[in-house]
Amino acid sequence: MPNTTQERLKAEARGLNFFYNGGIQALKNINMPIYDNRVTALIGPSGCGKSTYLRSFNRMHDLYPGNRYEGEIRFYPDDTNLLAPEVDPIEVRMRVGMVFQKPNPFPKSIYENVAYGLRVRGERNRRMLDDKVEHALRGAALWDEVKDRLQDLASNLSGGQQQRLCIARALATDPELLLFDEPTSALDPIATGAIEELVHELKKRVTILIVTHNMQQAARVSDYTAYMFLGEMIEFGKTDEIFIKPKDRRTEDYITGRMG
Amino acid sequence: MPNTTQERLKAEARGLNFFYNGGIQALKNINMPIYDNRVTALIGPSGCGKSTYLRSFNRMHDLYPGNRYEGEIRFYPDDTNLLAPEVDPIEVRMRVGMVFQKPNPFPKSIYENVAYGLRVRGERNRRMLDDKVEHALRGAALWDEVKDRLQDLASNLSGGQQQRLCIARALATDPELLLFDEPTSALDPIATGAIEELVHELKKRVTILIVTHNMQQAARVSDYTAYMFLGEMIEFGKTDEIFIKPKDRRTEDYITGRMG
Amino acid sequence: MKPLTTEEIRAVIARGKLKDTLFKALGILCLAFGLLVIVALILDMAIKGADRFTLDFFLNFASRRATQAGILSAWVGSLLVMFVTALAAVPLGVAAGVYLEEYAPRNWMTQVIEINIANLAAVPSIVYGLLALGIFVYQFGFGQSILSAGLTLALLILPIIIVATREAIRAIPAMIREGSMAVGATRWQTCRYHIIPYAMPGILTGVIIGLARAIGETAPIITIGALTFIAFLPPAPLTALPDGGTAGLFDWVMAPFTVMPIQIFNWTSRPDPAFEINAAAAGFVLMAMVLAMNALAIWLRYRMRKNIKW
Amino acid sequence: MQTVSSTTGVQISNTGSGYISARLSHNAMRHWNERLIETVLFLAAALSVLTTLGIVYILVSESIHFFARISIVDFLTDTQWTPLFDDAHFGIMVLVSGTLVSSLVALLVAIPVGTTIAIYLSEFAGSRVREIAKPILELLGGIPTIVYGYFALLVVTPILQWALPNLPGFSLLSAGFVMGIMIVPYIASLSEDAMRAVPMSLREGAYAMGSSRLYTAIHVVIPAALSGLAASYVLAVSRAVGETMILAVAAGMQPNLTWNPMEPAATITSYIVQVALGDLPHGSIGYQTIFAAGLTLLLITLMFNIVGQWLRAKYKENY
Amino acid sequence: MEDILHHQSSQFDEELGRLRSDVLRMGGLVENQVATAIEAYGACDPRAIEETIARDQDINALEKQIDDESAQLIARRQPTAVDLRLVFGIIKIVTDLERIGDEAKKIAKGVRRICDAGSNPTQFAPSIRQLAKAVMIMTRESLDAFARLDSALAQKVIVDDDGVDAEYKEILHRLVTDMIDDNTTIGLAMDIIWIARAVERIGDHAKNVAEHVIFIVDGRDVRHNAYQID
Amino acid sequence: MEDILHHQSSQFDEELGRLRSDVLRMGGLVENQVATAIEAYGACDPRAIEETIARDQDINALEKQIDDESAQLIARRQPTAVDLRLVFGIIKIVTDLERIGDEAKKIAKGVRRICDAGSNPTQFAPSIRQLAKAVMIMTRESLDAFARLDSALAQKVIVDDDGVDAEYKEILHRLVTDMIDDNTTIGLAMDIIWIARAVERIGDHAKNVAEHVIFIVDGRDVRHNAYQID
Amino acid sequence: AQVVKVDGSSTVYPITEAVAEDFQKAKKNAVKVTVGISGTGGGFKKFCRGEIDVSDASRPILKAEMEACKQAGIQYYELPVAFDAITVVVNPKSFLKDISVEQLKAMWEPVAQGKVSKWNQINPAWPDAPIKLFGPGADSGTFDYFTEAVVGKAKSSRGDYTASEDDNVLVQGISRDVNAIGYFGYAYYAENTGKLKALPVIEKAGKAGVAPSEKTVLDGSYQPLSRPIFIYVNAKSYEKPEVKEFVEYYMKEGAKLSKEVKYVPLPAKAYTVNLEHIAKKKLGTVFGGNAEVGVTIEALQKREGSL
Ligand SMILES: Nc1ncnc2c1ncn2[C@@H]1O[C@H](COP(=O)(O)OP(=O)(O)OP(=O)(O)O)[C@@H](O)[C@H]1O
Ligand SMILES: Nc1ncnc2c1ncn2[C@@H]1O[C@H](COP(=O)(O)OP(=O)(O)OP(=O)(O)O)[C@@H](O)[C@H]1O
Ligand SMILES: [Mg+2]
Ligand SMILES: [Mg+2]
Ligand SMILES: O=P([O-])([O-])[O-]
Repeated sequence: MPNTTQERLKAEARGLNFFYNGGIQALKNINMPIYDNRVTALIGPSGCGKSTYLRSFNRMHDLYPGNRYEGEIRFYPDDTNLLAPEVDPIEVRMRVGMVFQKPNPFPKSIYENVAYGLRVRGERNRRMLDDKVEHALRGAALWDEVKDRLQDLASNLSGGQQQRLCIARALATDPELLLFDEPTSALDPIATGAIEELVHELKKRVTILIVTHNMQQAARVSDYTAYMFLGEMIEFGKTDEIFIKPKDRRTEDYITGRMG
Repeated sequence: MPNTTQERLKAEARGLNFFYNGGIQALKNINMPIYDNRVTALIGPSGCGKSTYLRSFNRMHDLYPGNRYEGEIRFYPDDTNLLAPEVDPIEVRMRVGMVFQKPNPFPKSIYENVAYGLRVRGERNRRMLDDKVEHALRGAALWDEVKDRLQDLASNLSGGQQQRLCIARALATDPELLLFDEPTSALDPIATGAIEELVHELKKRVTILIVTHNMQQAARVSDYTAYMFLGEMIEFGKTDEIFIKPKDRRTEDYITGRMG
Repeated sequence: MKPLTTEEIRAVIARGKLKDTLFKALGILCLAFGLLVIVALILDMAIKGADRFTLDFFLNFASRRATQAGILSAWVGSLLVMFVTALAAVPLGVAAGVYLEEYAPRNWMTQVIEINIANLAAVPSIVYGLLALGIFVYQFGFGQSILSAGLTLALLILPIIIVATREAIRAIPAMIREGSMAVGATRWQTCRYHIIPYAMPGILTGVIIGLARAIGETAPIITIGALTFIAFLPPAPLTALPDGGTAGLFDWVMAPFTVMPIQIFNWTSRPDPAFEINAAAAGFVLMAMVLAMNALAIWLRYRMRKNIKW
Repeated sequence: MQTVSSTTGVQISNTGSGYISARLSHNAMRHWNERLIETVLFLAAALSVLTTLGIVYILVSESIHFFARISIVDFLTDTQWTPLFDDAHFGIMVLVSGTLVSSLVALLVAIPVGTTIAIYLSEFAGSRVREIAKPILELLGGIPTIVYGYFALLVVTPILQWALPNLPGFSLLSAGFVMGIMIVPYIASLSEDAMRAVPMSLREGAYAMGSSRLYTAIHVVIPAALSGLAASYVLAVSRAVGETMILAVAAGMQPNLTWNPMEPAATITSYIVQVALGDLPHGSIGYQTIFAAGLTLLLITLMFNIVGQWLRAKYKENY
Repeated sequence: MEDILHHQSSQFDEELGRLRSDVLRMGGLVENQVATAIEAYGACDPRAIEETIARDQDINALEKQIDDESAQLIARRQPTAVDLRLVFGIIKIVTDLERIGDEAKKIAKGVRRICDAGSNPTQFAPSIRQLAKAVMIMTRESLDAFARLDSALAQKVIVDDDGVDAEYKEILHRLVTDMIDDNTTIGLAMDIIWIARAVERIGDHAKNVAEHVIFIVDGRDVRHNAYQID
Repeated sequence: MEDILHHQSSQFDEELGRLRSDVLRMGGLVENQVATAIEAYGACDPRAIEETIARDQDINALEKQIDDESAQLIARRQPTAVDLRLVFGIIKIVTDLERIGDEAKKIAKGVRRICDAGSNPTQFAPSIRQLAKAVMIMTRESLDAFARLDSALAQKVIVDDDGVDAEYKEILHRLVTDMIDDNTTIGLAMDIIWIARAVERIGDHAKNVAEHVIFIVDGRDVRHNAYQID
Repeated sequence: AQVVKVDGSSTVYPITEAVAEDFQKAKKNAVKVTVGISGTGGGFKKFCRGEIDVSDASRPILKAEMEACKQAGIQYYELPVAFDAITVVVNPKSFLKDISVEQLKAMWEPVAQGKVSKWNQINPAWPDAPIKLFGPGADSGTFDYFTEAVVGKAKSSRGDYTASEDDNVLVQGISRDVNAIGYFGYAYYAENTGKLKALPVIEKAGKAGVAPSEKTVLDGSYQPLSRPIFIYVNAKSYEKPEVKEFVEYYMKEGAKLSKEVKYVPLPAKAYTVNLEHIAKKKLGTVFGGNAEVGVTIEALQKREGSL
């Protein structure tokens, strides 16, 4: 079990506020550490701001006009503020990978899906690409299943395989932080089990922040859990404690299903 | 707890085989009772034929050409065979309601959604419609939330409300058997809880057959559970027993997550 | 409130089925009517023009003698003009569509542009001719050339291609876009690797409809100076010219020209009824050209669609 | 290693250092590229606006001369349109009425027929029929309009005259009717696309309630596809309003202020094409009328489009 | 804390409620059993003796039923946090309650032996009734603490047990001394000792119940923290 | 049955495995503790006595740890069927193991008192060592049954307990008789009686463990079915 | 390359096309000729901008166009090339045998609009049937000439008739309606004699009706509806040998070819006079910017031109 006193910080939200285009404040003064090589789960009722928070880490909100950040997300070891206007969002995204709710492979070959991030970075060397693609697919525990059909269309894979492919795609560029937004909500229990297992493996190499609607999933895969409600961070703590003995009454109400 | 010896049959599959257009046999010699005023859950890995089986009960497969049934689904108390060619599928559908995975309200007002089935049946009397709509909405535990905006578009409701609306729509025509195909997989935990609660309420009035990917949900809401695998019915039994002490090794493997 | 009896239900079902059947008959009737018209029109042209379907018809220039008149300069001109049109309209339309969907801020300006584009689709084509006369022919000095005509028609079908492109882009799930951006791609990389390729089938539909429209247009081209009698072809690239020089790679774009619909239009308005045969034959050829273009694009579209699903 | 003040005893990760500077060097170039491309794309989009501006400029600059001589009130209220005659009148309503009536006739043909075909193809026909019938039907949109003109004149008018003995040889009715046939594929094809795009789940929901095919189509599929249908209708209206040759050939070109489709009449477009290609000296008042007429048409279609946009926004369904 | 258990999902509530009330019912039976055992001890009432012994069956059956329900609840409801602690605590509490029942039965059997031998237990060690009273109070209070999820009351039970233990030691000492003094009563004394011992064990189990209540309410595992008796 | 516990989700496996091995570790400690207690009984070995007493701490700590892990596992993994029965069984087994530890400690303390009084426990009741041997075997076998999820072995343990109970009764009878015969040794005899009683209780707890193993393996709840001892 | 560019009237087009076709053949394609149709107005517009060498015109150049040419410094020769006999036609089944200019006027004059709608309003002896009028669009030279000749004032016509730029449409209309009457160029009648009946036109009361034909036009008896049609040649272009040759060829073959395409050729002499005028640099139009009717070719060719 991880021990807080030994944890290293990978990132930290400080006084983070976020406003959507219309002026709706979706995040309210969030302060939260993300520990290195740990899985941190975000739980909370629908609409509480989990996705909004997660997507702040790779500046996904910059894609749509009119959104506004306040506060900081400090990123270590270099201690930059991911949200600083002078920091290029594209650079942020190169350091922070993301896996989405529904597997979203590109309608291209398996190989091209994984190689995409590298190509975007201007990599053209075929040998290098081959190596990295294999490495990423192995990392996503998919290599054995697809090594003989790398040129097949990614959409012919099963849902669970597609989601692992998306993970491989994100892994291929060596992100330091990996964001998962409800990565298994579109999958059946067997595929879900495989992804959870993979998350457990991945944390040896990368820091993970995962949003899930499935409390049991949060309990299963994470080391730390944060409970959000109405845009606020209500409780952050070790998963072991949150699920047996949460400190905040609202957290308890939520995880026991008493909140409606 | 229900007691098998006292149960009345509502329906019964006998030697049911089903072939999809291409000739794929999706159901293999299914024999299974459906007890009156009970909730029966269908579980099994993705692609095992749960939906196919469920959709046989309201002849949904007749919508697509080339599908073929063999065997019978006897329906009580009148002891007709739902699959008999001379039985009109529309008539079957009028007796057997269905609620789908994703809430699919019609692009009409809340009122018109619920009244739909009645209008299909030629009901024109406004008073009668009003009564039945209210009754169905109450039955679906939605009345209080929508009674002041019956003319609003159904698509403005939240996901959970939409799903309850779909249940109300099905209830309005007093079906004898209600089919649910993964009715909560698109919903957040709070909405899911509400639907499960509703299913529990509904079984006082109607027989329910529910497909779910969520084993815990099956355990929670059902009186009987059937485990399907590769088109076959592997085990059917009381839910209490299936989840603590299944008889078949394959069932046990599946519900404990040992099958991959 | 008691449930309907089985008999009542059966009566309701029977009524519904009767209406289904009646509607089905009506639907078949309407469809048959549409198909009948198109088949009749095409057959009519084919039969009327049957006498002219000789090689000469395709290799002869226009003539005052109906039997000797051919469509050489017309079909070559149509093809070349379409080439220029496609070359101009497709990149421009796609670029505009991409800009509006992927780059432009969502505000009243976009709304205005949207209405503006829809409106352009309804501007009578002759008005485009008037516009092009002022701009391409005189302002830019392109003269009465294939280039001017191609660009004019490009402007004419631009709204169609833009609308088709935008609709096609809109059908691409946001998650594909976000998936690409999330690995650090720039907007343009996202467009180039994903948005444009995946929108291609829809864009092709727009191109099909647009070019089919453009290839049949008469009025705007006449306005900018397409000819009716022209007994020579534009200089093929790198061939010898009568005056001893060699034609440049792109000399043909500045050449005078005529197109199929002008030829047809002219023939239909000639006093001598013999030309009606020519007109019918040319109309049939034009249909064949549209169909060939369609078929190509339909095939391309089909092939591309197969590979794209989400 | 650096200690962060906010959380005591917490240390920061030291993996992955050195990424930054290498990556930053790419930034400047990337920015330049992106800017450049965005500008190019913007220019392409701006082209449509420029085109409109050009059209408006051309129309307005000539119309100004026109309206300098003809009062706008006369233009709108006069009931005769004889700008090229000795006794010149400039009542645009004459052309507007022809335009509206012919478009209306076309839509009255195209919308029911097109929508019926769309419903039939999408909800009743098998996939084989659909796949074959649709592209053939789409050919209707690719036939040169001059061919349609003669079709109206030589085939449709006599047939209509057989049913309506009073029908003159040239009429808005037969021109509009053929125009309707021409735009059937616009409606049938686009509406069918829109109906196909209605998720199967909605349809299954309706069938599961025991409804018949037609009932499902009318009460569920059409409302769900309404925005697509509206778009196809708007496009069809535009096409009808802007259509020229069919009317020039078959509608009689008679400047006749009438709302009766059984009469011959001129429309804005047929007038414009006639004058533009005629023997009239350029720069004369007669010639300038086509710009005033064109401007009027532009405003009419603008109105249609704004209404269409509004309707679409209003009926936007999210299923 | 009570209202925390009002669930959005009323069916879950119902099941949890059923479980809790079964536990309380079991507690009631056990309490009653202890009471009749003590009554028997005081009066040599054969009816009370037999009732005490017979009741053990019901308690055992309830133990099995509650365990079964708990397992069902875990399988069906995936309880977390307070619900999980509640179910977990109940699983433990039930064991202790059953054990209390066993001890009560032991008391009754001891009393029967004494009475059958023609003696009256009270005369030997009136102080045992004192002890039994204290233990009964502990039992009642531990169950109250569970019923009300009252961790303060549970705490009190835990503290009280120390007193019971001390008193028990004294009684035991006296009984052994008595035995040494008068070895004709050894058989009888042994029975009394077993009874005293059983009473003491009931106190221990009540304390265990209280500890589980504290876990349920506060999430603290306070077992083995205080010094232990042996 | 072993391979049934090989999970697709290897992390779940790991956690289940950890839980089981913790239980086995606790079982090992307990077994060992019983052994040293018996050893102490035989030899008045102060080291064995102290070790037995001291080890109880570890066992208590393990009990808490395993309970905590079980709760975590329920919260995290929603075990069902065999997994649920396993966790459920473990929760129950742990209580029994802890109680065995307590009894061993009681034995050690009794031995210490006897030895401190200058006597050697064995001389009084050599048969207790017999009994202790039998109980030790039961303990070991119940743990083996758990380790191998072997319900046949567990069944054997349950049957064995009847023999232990019978023997205990005999021993007890003899000791009481002895006491009556010689009331100078009453203090010592009482200690021996407590020891015998503790040994018997260990057998009972081993039997409980076996019953839980049967529940885990077969899903049958066999408690309170056989006749009960008191 | 050597290209002669011609554009303008659709009425003149068939003749120019025939000339161009034969000229190119005669020159073995050494000289290229292009002919467009953008209407007389459109043709003059291009002509006066100097974009084309020759403009086909179905009416004389008008004031505004003269002005435009002057501004651009374009000087030109006006060369009549053929006659178009505007033909009044009715349905072959029509009761009409001939028609007088008076009667035509009564039918077509502006005051008739909305009032004269029955044949018997023109002549009580005629049937009580509706008159169906067909004619070219008001933007055409034919229309101008007809109104001038019949009503007495150019562009003075009733508006409620069926107009078409495409004379074949008029042919169709008239051929299918017994009550129809209309007018258009002779060629369309000549090619459709089966479907139409050309009415002899009575110029003045008392005169006999004259049917349109090459003879009646040439001898000047088909009055007042025969009109000359022209080409205008840019004087500067004429200095280019290919244009010169083309024009000369036009004048040489004009008579034969206009006849071939069913127009009425000018008297043979007129073509040589045209060439003489050019040789004498007789620039400009002889109409002074106004349309006229009933002028003979001889008279025209005697006039002085003006620019
Ligand atoms: N694009 C947007 N514009 C305006 N408001 C938005 C937008 N997206 C989300 N919101 C609002 O911001 C709040 C937080 O939304 P967010 O998607 O982060 O919730 P979430 O916790 O991820 O919910 P879910 O579990 O349903 O995914 C909600 O109130 C939502 O309505
Ligand atoms: N329309 C179809 N045509 C052919 N085969 C089909 C069709 N629909 C389903 N199948 C096949 O039939 C089998 C059963 O499918 P079904 O949808 O009933 O599975 P399911 O148990 O409901 O799975 P899931 O949990 O993923 O919904 C699968 O192998 C599937 O591939
Ligand atoms: Mg979200
Ligand atoms: Mg399914
Ligand atoms: O109940 P005990 O066996 O621990 O005395």
